[in-house]
Amino acid sequence: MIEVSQLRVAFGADENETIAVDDVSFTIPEATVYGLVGESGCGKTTILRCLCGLNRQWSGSIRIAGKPVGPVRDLAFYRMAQMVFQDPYGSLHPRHTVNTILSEPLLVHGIADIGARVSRVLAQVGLGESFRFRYPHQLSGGQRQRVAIARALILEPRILFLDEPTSALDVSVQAEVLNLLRDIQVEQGLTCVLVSHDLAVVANLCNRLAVMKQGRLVEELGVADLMSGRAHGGYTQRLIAASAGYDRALVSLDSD
Amino acid sequence: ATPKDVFVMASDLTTFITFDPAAANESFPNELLRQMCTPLLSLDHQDPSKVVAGLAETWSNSPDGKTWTFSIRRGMVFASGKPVTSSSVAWSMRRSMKLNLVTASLMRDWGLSSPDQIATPDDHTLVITLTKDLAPSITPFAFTNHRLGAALDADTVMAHEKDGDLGAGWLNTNVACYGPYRLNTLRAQEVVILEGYPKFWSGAPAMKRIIVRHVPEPGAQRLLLEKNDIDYAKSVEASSLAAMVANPDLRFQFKPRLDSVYLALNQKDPVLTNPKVIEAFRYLIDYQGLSETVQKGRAEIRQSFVPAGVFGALPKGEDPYRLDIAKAKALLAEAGYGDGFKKTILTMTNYPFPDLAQNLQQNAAKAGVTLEVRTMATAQLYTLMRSRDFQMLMAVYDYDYPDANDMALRMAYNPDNSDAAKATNFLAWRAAWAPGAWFKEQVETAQRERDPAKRTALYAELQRRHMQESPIIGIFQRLGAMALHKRVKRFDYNGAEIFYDTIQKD
Amino acid sequence: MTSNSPILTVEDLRVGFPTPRGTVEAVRGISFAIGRNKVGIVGESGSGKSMTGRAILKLLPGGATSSVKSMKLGDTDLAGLSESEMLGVRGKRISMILQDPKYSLNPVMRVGHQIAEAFRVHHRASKAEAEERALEMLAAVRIRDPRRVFSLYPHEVSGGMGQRIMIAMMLIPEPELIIADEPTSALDVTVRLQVLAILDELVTTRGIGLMFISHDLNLVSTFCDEVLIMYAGRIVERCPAAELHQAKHPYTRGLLASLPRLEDGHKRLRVLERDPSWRDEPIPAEA
Amino acid sequence: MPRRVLPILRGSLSIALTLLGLLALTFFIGRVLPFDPIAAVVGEKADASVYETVRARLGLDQPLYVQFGLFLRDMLSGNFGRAIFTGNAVADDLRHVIPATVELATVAIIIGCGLGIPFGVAAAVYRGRPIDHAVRLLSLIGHSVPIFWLGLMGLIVFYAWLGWVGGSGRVDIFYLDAVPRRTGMLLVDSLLAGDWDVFVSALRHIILPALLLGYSSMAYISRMTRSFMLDQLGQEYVTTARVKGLSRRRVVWGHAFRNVLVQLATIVAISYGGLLEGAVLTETVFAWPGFGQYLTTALMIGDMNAVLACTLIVGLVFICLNLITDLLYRFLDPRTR
Amino acid sequence: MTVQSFERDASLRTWLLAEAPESGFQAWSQSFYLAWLRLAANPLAVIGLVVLLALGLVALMAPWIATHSPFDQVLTERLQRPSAAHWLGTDELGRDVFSRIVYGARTTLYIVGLVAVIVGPIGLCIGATAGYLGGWVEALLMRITDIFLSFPSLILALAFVSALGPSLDNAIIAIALSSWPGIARLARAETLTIRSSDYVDAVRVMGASTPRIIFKHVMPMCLPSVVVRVTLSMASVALTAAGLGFLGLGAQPPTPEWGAMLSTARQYLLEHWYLAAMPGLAILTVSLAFNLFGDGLRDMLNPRS
Ligand SMILES: Nc1ncnc2c1ncn2[C@@H]1O[C@H](COP(=O)(O)OP(=O)(O)OP(=O)(O)O)[C@@H](O)[C@H]1O
Ligand SMILES: Nc1ncnc2c1ncn2[C@@H]1O[C@H](COP(=O)(O)OP(=O)(O)OP(=O)(O)O)[C@@H](O)[C@H]1O
Ligand SMILES: [Mg+2]
Ligand SMILES: [Mg+2]
Repeated sequence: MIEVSQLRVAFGADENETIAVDDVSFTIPEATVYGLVGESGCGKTTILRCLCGLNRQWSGSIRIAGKPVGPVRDLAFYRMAQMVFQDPYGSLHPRHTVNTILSEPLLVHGIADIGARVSRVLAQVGLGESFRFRYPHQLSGGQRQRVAIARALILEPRILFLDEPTSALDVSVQAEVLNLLRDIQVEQGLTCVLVSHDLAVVANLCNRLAVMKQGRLVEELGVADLMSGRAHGGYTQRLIAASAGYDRALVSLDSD
Repeated sequence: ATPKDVFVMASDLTTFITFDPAAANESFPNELLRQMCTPLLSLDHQDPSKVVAGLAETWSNSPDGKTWTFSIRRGMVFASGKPVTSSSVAWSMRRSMKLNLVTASLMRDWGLSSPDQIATPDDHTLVITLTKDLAPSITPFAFTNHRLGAALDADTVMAHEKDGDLGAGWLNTNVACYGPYRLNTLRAQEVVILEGYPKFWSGAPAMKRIIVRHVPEPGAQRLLLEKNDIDYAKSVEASSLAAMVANPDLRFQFKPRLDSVYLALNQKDPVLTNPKVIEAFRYLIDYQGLSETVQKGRAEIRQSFVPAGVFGALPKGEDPYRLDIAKAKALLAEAGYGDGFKKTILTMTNYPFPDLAQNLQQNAAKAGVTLEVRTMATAQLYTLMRSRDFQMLMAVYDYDYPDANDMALRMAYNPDNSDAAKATNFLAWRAAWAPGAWFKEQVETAQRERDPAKRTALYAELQRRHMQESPIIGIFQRLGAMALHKRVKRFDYNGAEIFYDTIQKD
Repeated sequence: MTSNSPILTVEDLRVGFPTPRGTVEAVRGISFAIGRNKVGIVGESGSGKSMTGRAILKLLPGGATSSVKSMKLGDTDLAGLSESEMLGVRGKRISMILQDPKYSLNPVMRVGHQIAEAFRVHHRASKAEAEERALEMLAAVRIRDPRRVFSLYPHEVSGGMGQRIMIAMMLIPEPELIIADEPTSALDVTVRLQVLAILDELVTTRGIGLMFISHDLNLVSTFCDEVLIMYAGRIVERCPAAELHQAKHPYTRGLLASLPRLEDGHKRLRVLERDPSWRDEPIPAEA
Repeated sequence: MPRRVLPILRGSLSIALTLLGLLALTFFIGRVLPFDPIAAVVGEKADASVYETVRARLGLDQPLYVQFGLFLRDMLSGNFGRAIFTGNAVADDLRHVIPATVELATVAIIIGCGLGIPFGVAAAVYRGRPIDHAVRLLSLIGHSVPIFWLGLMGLIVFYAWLGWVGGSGRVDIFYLDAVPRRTGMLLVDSLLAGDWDVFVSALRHIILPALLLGYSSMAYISRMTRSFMLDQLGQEYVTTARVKGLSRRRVVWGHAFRNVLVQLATIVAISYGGLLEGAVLTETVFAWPGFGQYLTTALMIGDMNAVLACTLIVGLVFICLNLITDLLYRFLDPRTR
Repeated sequence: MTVQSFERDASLRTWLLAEAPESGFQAWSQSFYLAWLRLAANPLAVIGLVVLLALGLVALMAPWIATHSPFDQVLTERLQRPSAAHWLGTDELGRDVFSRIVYGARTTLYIVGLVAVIVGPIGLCIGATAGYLGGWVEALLMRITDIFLSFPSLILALAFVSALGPSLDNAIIAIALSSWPGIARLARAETLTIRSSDYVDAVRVMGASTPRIIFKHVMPMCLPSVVVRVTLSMASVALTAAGLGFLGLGAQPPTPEWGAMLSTARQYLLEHWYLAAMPGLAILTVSLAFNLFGDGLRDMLNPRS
């Protein structure tokens, strides 16, 4: 469904050029969830933004649904692929009601039958009609993220890009959202790319994952390997260890 | 308080275009220039209709009144040390002709347009031949104008010549004349200082210095005057007049001025050419009311065009029109405008024009005529006048010399009314009014007439008919009010000119 | 070490925010004590953790109202102290580490000066002396080249280093108690552990009390000695950290259950069902 | 090397473009003005022939683009031409009016900052308290009062009644030209000459207009300071500073205020720039021979040489202030170094 | 007051404060109501609002409030001090000053309102477009803004008025033309922060066109601060209008306009101070009211702590 090869992204020019993504290639089969993990600033979000057309400065090749895509995408592309952002507080327009937010994609794509579709998608993400005319600030974080997911789903896409969809949420809410994503993905056979720095979250949703470090893809492994801790790279091992919690004995103090 | 031998005044010095006698045309710079450039002849300090000696000690004319001979006073020297001679005057006149600026236009009015008309048989004799046939009582006024009849120090001026400008650039901010004062400092927007010339022929001026401070705001001028930080405030607000007159520290001098406040109806406008409409407007002005309120102490009614105190003026009180709305209405109805019409009236932003125009507007409204008032800066108004691009306008005209001939030429004379003629110096042309053969004949006859009594009669007839027919409606003659500190004992003003050389002060 | 005599005892602390929809009670009558150990406070977002920490220092945001029956720091009752008296408590006796070093350091001041300033407010010391102490402190938080780091500006240091600087700044006046409000949640997983280790070491060796606010149950259970669980402005349960996984309160259990685990794979997560009675049920007695 | 040169080049190009645009706009404005410079020169009485003579002399008979071209050429060679309404070279006029305005503006901005900054800070720190409202009211009045009205009232009270200050103008008339002209700013020149009397006289004259202008810039500065300070006081590092046990004064001035300096510099530069453009009405009321009056008069009679030169100056001032604030940014904010 | 009406009030309040609004209208009213509550907590802002409302009312009801016609001249009764017959005295043509001030409210509000209506959209469009598009479009638009900004606003307005001919409408256009740059800069600064926000990215991912993003998503976010800025600059608009009137380029006589009245009264200042004081006070009050209200709006729209 998605094929990326030799993707390279650089920001800035001349001496302060930073290479955010360097020679990254991977393939994602249809109806699977692919995870991207790594530390802050390693380029996860950048890859996602390239995939969905928000970032237009890249080189390499991207094929989606079998067709190569360039930096600028057409409307049809956006009907096929949608994105959910990391911060539900920032990704909803603060002055639009839920209804307006959800109608907007339909208006853009000239799809009729707005009222019914909005109701349907609200039900789908587990929000009742009572939320329809609220402003984002009247919603909790989890509810906001549901609205964001609903906005992505209302165009009935086949691909969903998820940028840390739960990292701004409490554990209890995170569970709800993860379950919801899981259900929808299975139900609609969506292809998803999930970016997260929480290995447990990745393990919960993904079929395969890639570990990134400083713009490079250092390891690609299946979820079973992750669960059983069968990672090859030392870096991946360290990530796995760190996610287990604090252990004084494991930490070396001297660095920096 | 100001020193005893220094005279300090406040005025608006924002624009100060030039001190060049060939080009100077603004009123205040001209007033200053007059103190530094004594003309051939001078107006009497008290009575503007009397001509007395200036650079010329004596003068005489040929029997036909066209050739004038002046004998120039001896012993006068310029600041450079060079003597003042007849050729200094001649040079300065020829220079003006060559530059063809305002003064050249003025000279043409007198029939003086060619250098050959000026001759200098010797250093102290100047002979000028005019082409116009004028009564000998009028002509001397030409030489009382300091721009026309002054002497320039040719060598000094030519030493500063640049690109063939005959020293015009230098003379913008310098003076090279002979007079009771000399220019010490000139800084536009700040100060002008004149230095007394002790060896002036009629004696050293009592004031060693004249300092003019730039104070654009009349209110501020008044405050300075009341504190005696100045001796003379150039701008007096109408509203302050009463209170200032009542102030025992201040002293006022009033003199009728040489001007006319008028309403002009453009004769290119078909409605306004109707004689009944013109007459109706004469009845729509509240002469009485305005002169007693808005213009109190600042102007007197004068519906004829020659100001009071000038040769040829009608006696005081011969002002036939007064506000009569019913009559105006009737006239409009007769003219076929019973339902009224709509016109725009232009006027200046400064006192008292907005008030006068608004008053007219109200009266006109009562007679069914809608007037839209447009106030604008004076420069803008001139531009529109020049292009005759207006319907009605209300303004004031300053005359040049105190003889009815000047007024008659401006107000009742327009030999060529075509657009191409561009006779912008005739008010009749500006109003697009072609007065007709009778007026032309009358003006030209009066100009030639040597018998004063007959001349007076001719002008009286001219003015009376003008008041009936002309679309230029006379309203007021302004009063000059000089606000002085009481320490100023003498400050001569004859209505036409102000004289600094005789200022006396405690 | 007199680890069981509490440094701070708080009794019936309340914090409220008046709003058009009535007063929002952020903290509703909580009582606890902190000794010379690491006390973790966990709870979901908005449960009042930060407000508790700030109320102790009397640094509540404008508009907040608070009341407390007693708040004893040693012999002093903080409840009765005026603003100027609090100046002697803040930093000197209690200090606080904030979440994000990127925002909590003054961007236009060199970090060394910020540390030295913290020392000089509470100790009569010359500038040079204070700087000397600051350098020592930087070394104590395991910064390798203290002299160089001393003269850096906050934007020139990494997140992990920034948080160590923050720790140095807060420890330099030698307080008795440190409140750490999510001190590591802005940091990367691997860096996070290093910072925690430094904090752990300094607190333990100097015998300082630590109030550790976090929403990461995993972390708190492994890092702290004791855990308080907050829900809707109240403490619903308290237990030794090691026993957190045997917690009794359904809220705590729910939180634990909803945590995804690496080894569980695609298992459906349990979702916490909130019981309205938790808001007002009696608070368990001091442990 | 070219990498470093490129941004500088781009910067200068944009400055040049701004200036060119500025000049073109002024030129256009000058052309559409109904004020006729010829009318101003020849007056009401001149006949048509004189009018045409002057028109040709001023070069107004040439096509517009030629006039603009000539003008640009002159500007680039530093020749601003002659001002019609003063008869002087524009450059000479500017040498007189600019120092006068700079002097007034500088004293005014010092007053404006001296009052505005502490007031703004106090209003932010005590937000919603009486002092906040008082400052707000005071500064809003400064923002709303017609300045010529306030000016005349000031003259009546402090000059006419109380006699505390000098009247119109820059100095008592008898001190005019009493000290040699070095900078053109009387306060400075009199100090340089060591002439105390002139200094006092100049001070007495400048104080009222400067207070007036200072008051209105105080209004702006204090309001902006308040808003910047509120932003900063809500920042986490302020909490950190308070946690350290710093007194309110140290927190406010030592920490928060240092962070608003950068923004404040911009604001102060903007208001200073505004003052340098000249306050026409104040200058009129106080007979201050400054830039604003000069420019306005020039505009009113359509004196294009003067207007264009003034515009260029204003543009340059604007650009310079931009540059200076940029430099200040670099100096005050380590993040931009 | 009956119990019923009290209950109705109470239910309206509940409706306005309900957690789950049932319609777009209710949601909109709610946000409005909450904003109003925040504004109401600021007494000065409320005073400003009340004054502005009162002013609007005065303008609307001018014929009923005025005691005389604002145009009737009675030359014999000129320059009278305030009295029972003429509450605020009479002017230089014997017109009733009180009535002229009352009618002047119409002119002043007209000027101020129209300027706001012109300036806001122009500034907003230019600023938001420049900010959102960036690149050479931004460079060009911001250069133009700079050029206009570096012109003294009174002079720019003066030039425009004289070009278009002196009339009230032209004065308004001129003032508007000279005051949009400030708004544009503000809108651009605001847009720069909005441009990179997630919700703008979100609409881009929907495939929304650039104009749609600018108009529907970016502009509404800039609107509050632009509104505040416009409200605040209303005071200076009234003063610039007065300045133009002062130069004879504003409202033409005999239209009652405060600025023009003030400038005429200027020459009577020393003798008849109340003549200048009245319109001066009126201008002061209005601009103060605008400023207080604008200040309140600013605080209301970005609640900082
Ligand atoms: N618009 C941009 N301009 C310049 N540099 C950028 C830009 N966006 C991202 N970067 C840089 O690219 C690198 C990768 O950023 P990216 O946002 O993809 O990281 P990430 O893996 O998503 O990190 P995080 O977990 O913090 O979200 C970082 O070093 C970042 O500084
Ligand atoms: N300035 C404020 N005005 C009104 N209510 C506030 C304000 N600040 C905090 N609150 C409320 O106080 C409650 C407690 O907030 P607090 O910051 O203590 O939560 P927390 O437990 O620290 O959450 P988090 O984990 O998200 O930091 C919340 O419900 C919040 O809505
Ligand atoms: Mg990211
Ligand atoms: Mg918190």
